[in-house]
Amino acid sequence: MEELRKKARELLESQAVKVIIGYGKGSSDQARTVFIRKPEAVDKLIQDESCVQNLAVYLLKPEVKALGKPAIVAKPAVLRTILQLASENQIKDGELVVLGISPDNKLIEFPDLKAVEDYVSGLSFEYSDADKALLEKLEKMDRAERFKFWQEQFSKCIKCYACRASCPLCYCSRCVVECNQPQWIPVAPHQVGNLEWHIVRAMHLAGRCVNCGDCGRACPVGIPVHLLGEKLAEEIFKSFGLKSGTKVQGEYALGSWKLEDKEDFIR
Amino acid sequence: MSEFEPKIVAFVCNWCTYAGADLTGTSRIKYAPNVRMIRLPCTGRIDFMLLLKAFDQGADGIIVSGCHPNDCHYTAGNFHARRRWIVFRSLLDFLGIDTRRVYFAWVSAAEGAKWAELVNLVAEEIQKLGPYDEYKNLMSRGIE
Amino acid sequence: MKFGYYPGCTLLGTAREFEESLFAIAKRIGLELEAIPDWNCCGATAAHNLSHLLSIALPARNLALAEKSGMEEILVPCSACYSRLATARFELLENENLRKEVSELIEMEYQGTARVLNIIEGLNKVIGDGSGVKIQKPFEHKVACYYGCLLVRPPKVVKFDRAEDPQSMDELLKKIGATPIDWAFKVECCGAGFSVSRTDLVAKLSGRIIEDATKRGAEAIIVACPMCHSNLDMRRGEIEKASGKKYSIPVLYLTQAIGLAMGIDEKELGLQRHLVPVVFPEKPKTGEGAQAKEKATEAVEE
Amino acid sequence: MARIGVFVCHCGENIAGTVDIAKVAEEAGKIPGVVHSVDYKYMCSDPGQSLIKEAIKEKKLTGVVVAACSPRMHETTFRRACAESGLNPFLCEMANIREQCSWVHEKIPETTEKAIELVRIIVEKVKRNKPLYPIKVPVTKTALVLGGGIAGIQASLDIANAGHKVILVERSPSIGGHMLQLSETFPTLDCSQCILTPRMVEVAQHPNITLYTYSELESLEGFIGNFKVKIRKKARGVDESLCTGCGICIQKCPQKKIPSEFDAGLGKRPAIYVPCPQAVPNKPVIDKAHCTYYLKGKCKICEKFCPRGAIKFDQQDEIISAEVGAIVAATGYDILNTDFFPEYGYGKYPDVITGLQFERLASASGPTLGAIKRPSDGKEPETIVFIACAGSRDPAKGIDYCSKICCMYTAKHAMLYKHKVHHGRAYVFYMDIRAGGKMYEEFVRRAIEEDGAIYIRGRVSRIYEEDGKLIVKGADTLLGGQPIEIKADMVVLATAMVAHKDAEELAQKLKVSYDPYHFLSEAHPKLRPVETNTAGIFVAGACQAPKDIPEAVAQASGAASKVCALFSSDELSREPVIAVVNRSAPPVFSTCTGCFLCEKACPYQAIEREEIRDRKGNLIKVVAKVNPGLCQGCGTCVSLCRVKAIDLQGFTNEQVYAEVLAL
Repeated sequence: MEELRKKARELLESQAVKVIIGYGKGSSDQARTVFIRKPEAVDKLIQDESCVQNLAVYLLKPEVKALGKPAIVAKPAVLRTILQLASENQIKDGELVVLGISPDNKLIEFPDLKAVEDYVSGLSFEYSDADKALLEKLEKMDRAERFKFWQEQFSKCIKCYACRASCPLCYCSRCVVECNQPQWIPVAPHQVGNLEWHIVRAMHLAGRCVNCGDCGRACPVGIPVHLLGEKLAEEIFKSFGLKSGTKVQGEYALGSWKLEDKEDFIR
Repeated sequence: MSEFEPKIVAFVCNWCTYAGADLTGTSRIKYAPNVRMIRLPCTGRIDFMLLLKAFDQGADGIIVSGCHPNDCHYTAGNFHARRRWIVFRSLLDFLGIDTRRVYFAWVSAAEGAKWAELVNLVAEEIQKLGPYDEYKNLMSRGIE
Repeated sequence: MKFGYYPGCTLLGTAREFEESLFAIAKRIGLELEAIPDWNCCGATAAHNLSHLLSIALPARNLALAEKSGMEEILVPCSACYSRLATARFELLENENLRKEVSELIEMEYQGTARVLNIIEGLNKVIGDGSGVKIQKPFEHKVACYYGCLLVRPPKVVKFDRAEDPQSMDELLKKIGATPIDWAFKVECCGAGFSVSRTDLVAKLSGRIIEDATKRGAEAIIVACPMCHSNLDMRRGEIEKASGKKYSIPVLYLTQAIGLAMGIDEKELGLQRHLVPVVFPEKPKTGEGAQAKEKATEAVEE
Repeated sequence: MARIGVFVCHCGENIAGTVDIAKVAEEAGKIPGVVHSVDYKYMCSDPGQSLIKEAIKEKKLTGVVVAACSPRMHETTFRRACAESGLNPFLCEMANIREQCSWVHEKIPETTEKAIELVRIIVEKVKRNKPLYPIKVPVTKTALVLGGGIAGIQASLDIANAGHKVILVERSPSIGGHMLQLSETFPTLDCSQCILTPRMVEVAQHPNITLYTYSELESLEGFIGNFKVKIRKKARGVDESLCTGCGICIQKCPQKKIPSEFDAGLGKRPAIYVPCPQAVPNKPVIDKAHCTYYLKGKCKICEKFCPRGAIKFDQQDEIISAEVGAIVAATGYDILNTDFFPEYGYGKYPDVITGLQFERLASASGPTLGAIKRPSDGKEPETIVFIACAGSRDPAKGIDYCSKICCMYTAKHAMLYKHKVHHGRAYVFYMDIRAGGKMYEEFVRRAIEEDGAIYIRGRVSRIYEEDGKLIVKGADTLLGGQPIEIKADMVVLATAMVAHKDAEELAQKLKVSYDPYHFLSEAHPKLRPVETNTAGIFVAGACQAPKDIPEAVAQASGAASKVCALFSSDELSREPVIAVVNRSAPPVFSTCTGCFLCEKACPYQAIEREEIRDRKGNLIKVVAKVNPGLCQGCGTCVSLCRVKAIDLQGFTNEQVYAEVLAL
């Protein structure tokens, strides 16, 4: 933590960056996001288990961009998000400083995004035990049970779009739900609309989602939406050998193909 | 319901399957009249949302069909589509949506007979599965 | 290293020395061989002329048994067995319907994880890089490497070496000190298909192989196939009768040649079982002590 | 508000026989937005079309739906009729109630119901159709021809003679290609060089042709009518503008033992050389891999003797940029790698040679001045064995195809040999004789019957040397599969024709597709044999598939006429069914987020990046832009775009969505 604060102070003092996006103490047991712009304020930065949010969500916000070049405190999931955003042309080398935080809370500095890529390639990413258990439980169910499970979950959805707001990869200037010519998705929290919203979100994130889990955490009614991303990431790795957020120039699973892609389901 | 007549929607590419279905016609091969075709230039153009919308409209079964691998008029549209379908099917299945009702097929411009067989097969299978009430009921349930 | 092992009938019969010499070198190079439990006939010679299904099902049962006992690589020294097992594996993996049909017949599933190695492939895996084998008496002879027809063909099935001009045995023999000759009969037919019905043809075809090897100065013919061996060795009398010439060139299994180079006793290698005595022509004494002495010892032992 | 007219066709009994036409027209009339709905016996007939044209005017229709046969049948007909009446043709669509309804179902109420629904679907689409206009693309009337063999020469001359500029790029130091290496040509036995060299000179002197030899295509950008190419002109070491081609340097070069490519390795050449005396241009190049100066840093004898001071050791590769409107790829072929058949001992036995080497032996300009002599000892061979299909038609080894020319040139070789060595024996092993072509079969018969070539139907299994002879072991499958052995003095392999080793790289540069053998693919195997699937790029000659001289020339002329047709107007007109990226008012400019995931997915590389800047020139955002010249309208990008910023004209999201909602 001291290491991080020291580095943050250096960066701000030397004017290398204008703002540090990091974690500060929150009112609950979860840390909140802080935007540190003055060297003397770096002591507000904390780094511990309470820091879970994917801070990369702020990188593309115009309000944050207006502050100037940022440095971002980046735990592994954030590193993957940064790589994914880079491969989607949203951030470029030199536009930000990445203050990596290793799984054991050590500060890692990266000269460039390639270095992030190299570091990420050595990490293993596992779903949480709870997620694994739930995924397994769902896969064991028969189809109708699964349908029932998700319908019960989605019936709680109030279309607040917190899942979208928390997602660093939901950066579309106009989300598809806001398209009304045609109106792809019914806007009211209607059963079909809710289902379609979650399908669309999952498909739009398929091959891009880095499984940070923030959408699930953000949901005020507790729908485990992040499981959809986890399921599809598994499918994409199994079928195409691709993993999002691991390369600066990553291959988009749905924007590429191989002759030998499976087609056992096609007549 | 005495005799259930399934509603089948087919999304097909212009160059292979649509032409193949035309050939079915010129060959006068008969098939079940339950199918409605939507013509698109290429399977690559078939947005997964269209399939959901078809279910919204009360479809009991869906056919998605285009050119065989390497036959695509646009060289690779069908390969992109194939990937999209792999992922989409996986998602639908995970959500418990009945993927037995979504048929994917390659039907070339020369396979008029295959098109008729496909439609008949789908009509027959969906007949067995019955109407897709599970999904239709969602439509009638508004805000709870 | 450990391989599954499929002996086949020949290695327990007419080609007993092939197995003996294989075992002799295996235990010295740290190669463990575990026979497939309850193995059966590979179906060579007869089955594929009678029933295609049977010709696949017989070897398939062996493959499935091997897979069941966790073997990933099966060493099949006999070329005919190797050909049958490799062909069955190839066809089963290519043809899903056949796989189903066969698995019903043999009441076992074959997934394709168990792979088949011929004798050269197998030995290459263990001693191919030259390590792991201690050369006591370099096999310093001009040799004609004779691959026969089944080891390298058909290329799309065996995917091993160059079908028309294989080199792998030559390379292996160089490692034990031998000098392989360049000759044109490496994969010519020895007449094995006629070994019972038309021995006159065998004499003619095998005779040409022996003639060319001799003419090009080979001191031994090295084989990897029991059928080739029996034709070139056992039929020597008929060959000589047909051509009117005498040939003293011995025919060795490559495992025997390696065994000799490792200094293993001839008896252990089964050399005494050959009809053509394993005698090499006396080399002009070059004054290189070791080589001359080695030749001398050999001469005495004969 | 939409004013749609629906026109239902009986097609005689074809539709009316199973569908209740009156009911379809009646129900169609009830669809909101439909202001006019009629039926007629034959809509495609003149009176039928007039019905539509009149209704457009009288009812002020904003859209037309013709419920009849397949749009693949008559869409053009009805769209033209609409256009004649002043309605934008893209506001007309067809409902396919014949091929996909009346012809495939029984006469039951469901069939009529289906027809009505099909009409409803299309009406809902047409309500959302927008007028579209063909896309105009300007054309640069210069052609780039890649490859200076006979195909490239022919294409260049044809285009140049039609009055257009041509840039001809040849990789080797001279144009002429493989044809220049040949001795005589079948089936007329006229001398190859005699007929080719005048064409080569014509190319060199043609005012419309710019020739770059010893040059290669470096890169290609752009699209039909508007390609930008870069050509790498490799350093010759000789200033072409100074060199007169006197050849003193060639005589003086001390390095003389380099196997000549032109003589297929049978002759030798110096390090500074022209491939052959007839070379065009007749300007030498320095082979840097063998030149003593480049290797050891001293020599420069050629420089000393050059009367014009044309030798330039420090010459650098030059990159030439050009704009062209069309490209003809005529890069030719290679012959199969010789280690393909070790059983024939090629490379091991000097007297086992390829067909191309035999051409050089038989050629009056070749290393033996046309005398048939064995490479090993220069003796005249008494017996030659020719092996047809050496590599070709051998699926086990990976060349499935027939090289097409070998049957003919093998007959020619046997004939030439017999003409020169009357007492010699020429054996030809063959699988089949494929002599389809004008005077071809007669030619082969002549080789057999008049010149006495001995044809043996069977394969050769092995060749080996014994007592100074090549023992050729084969089988005669016509005589009961008898094994056959011939003691030959020389063996000639009719080696398979294969694609150039860098054909794949070229195809990728040109963005044209290629087959598993790396031959460039034509757009349609029958109906579009000279086009590629990239508009504006054509193929000619053996780079597309093995072919002989007349075929290569015919295809080259075909490609040239396609190029001339393209150059016949100043602008190209294309169907406007293409994707577009939306643009909107500031501050959004476009809903495109600039993720460019569509960029790689596009099969045509049609997605470009556009920088949006404010008035001061500051970059606001980078968004996608579809190049209308490249886009073919598959719509893959549309399904991929999460923001729906890209849409496909003619099949827009709104249109397709409405179709589904009409179900």
